[in-house]
Amino acid sequence: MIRVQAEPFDPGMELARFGQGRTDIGAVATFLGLVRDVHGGERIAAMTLEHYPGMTERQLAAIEAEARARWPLDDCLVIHRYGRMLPGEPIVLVATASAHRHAALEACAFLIDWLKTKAPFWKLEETETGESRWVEARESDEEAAARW
Amino acid sequence: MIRVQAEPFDPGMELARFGQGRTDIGAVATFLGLVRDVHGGERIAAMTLEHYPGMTERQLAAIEAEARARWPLDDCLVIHRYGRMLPGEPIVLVATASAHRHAALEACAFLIDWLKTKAPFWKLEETETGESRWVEARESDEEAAARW
Amino acid sequence: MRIRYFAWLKQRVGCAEELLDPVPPHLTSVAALKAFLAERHPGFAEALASRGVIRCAVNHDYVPEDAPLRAGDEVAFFPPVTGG
Amino acid sequence: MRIRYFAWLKQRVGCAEELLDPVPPHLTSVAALKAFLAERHPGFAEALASRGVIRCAVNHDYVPEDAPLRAGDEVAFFPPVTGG
Repeated sequence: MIRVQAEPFDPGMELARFGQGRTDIGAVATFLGLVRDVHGGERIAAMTLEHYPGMTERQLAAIEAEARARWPLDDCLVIHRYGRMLPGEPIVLVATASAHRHAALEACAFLIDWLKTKAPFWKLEETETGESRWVEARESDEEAAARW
Repeated sequence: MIRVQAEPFDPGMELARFGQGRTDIGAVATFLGLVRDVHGGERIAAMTLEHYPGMTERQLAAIEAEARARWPLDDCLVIHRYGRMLPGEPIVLVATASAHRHAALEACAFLIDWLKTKAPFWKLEETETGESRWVEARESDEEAAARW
Repeated sequence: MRIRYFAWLKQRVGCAEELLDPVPPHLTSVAALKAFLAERHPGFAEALASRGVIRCAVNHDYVPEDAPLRAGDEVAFFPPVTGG
Repeated sequence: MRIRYFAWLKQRVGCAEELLDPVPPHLTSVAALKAFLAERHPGFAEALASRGVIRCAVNHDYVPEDAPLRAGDEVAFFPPVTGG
């Protein structure tokens, strides 16, 4: 399932709900991305995520479908926020469930790696001095996505 | 942190607590292992985990120390239960926090892989027909641990 | 044809979206549209030249340079993504 | 010296732990202790022969066959672990 939303979410509650009531799931892997208060040595006051409505959902759904085609997943959840958020707030949650641990772990790493290079989000950081700057894409993210 | 306990734990609450109040953590990865209701084609009614008190804590602490030495982790949690549990109940939770997502993801996979081959736990399955049988170790677990 | 810009490219171009109606008949590929927009917006030309690869999506899907275009398409240009 | 058995090995040997006091003087390595216990417990001998590698830990650490032993040691034998 894909959720793209401005509202904060509660990672603990999402994990508690995920796969709830099922007894055939052996493994759940999650990845949670949070706003950090420091980037490139500078204090960050806030972060705004711009996105491309419509394309975001389409790309995330395609990435989820790819993960389900590659690994035997019982369930799959991607929540990604947009808008303004503060340090410590959750940005993204990926959760995967499978009978087998490596399927869950690998699919989770795959989802976040692909999402990082394909989902149309852009981070705008506000430093504590009031400046705004767009976060630069990193080559290491491209390399991480390319290994899958 | 290492916790070895008979009592069930609440994965959602543990994730909510993990890294709570910190704003320097960019990434949290978790792995949750649950009791499955089927194994080797047979229905499982319950699972009992025997362990070696003392050695369990010592080995888990060593594995945690190894993970912290290999990856820049801000926090690390391993909860492992022993005793009797039912399908759907959590057995093990591994959580890792880092500024960087690959550190969190890899350390999490490493911890569960090493734990599977080094922590002295043994699973005794009860089938629905009332039989008990010890779960056999799998070579694939040794291979997974050896890749680190 | 609807053209959209995102993130710092939107600031460089100076607008979030524009409509081409009618679509100049030679704009039958992404490459042709890029050249057209580079003439219209100096900021777009600069971005193409100096900031590495500008990504392009047609109707919400990534496309290569030689992808064909039709009049009703929504074409988006943006910098490499930085979500997650 | 305290000897402990776990999981199905405990069932094969027929006890969870036993004390060797005094310790026979030739039991100065894990290999020697294994041979000694195999004579004492047919189930242990069988397990060593037929079920693949039996793991050994001395004072809560994994040790190889030639690890030295001392009188006060706690020595544990068990099948490959299956936790997680």
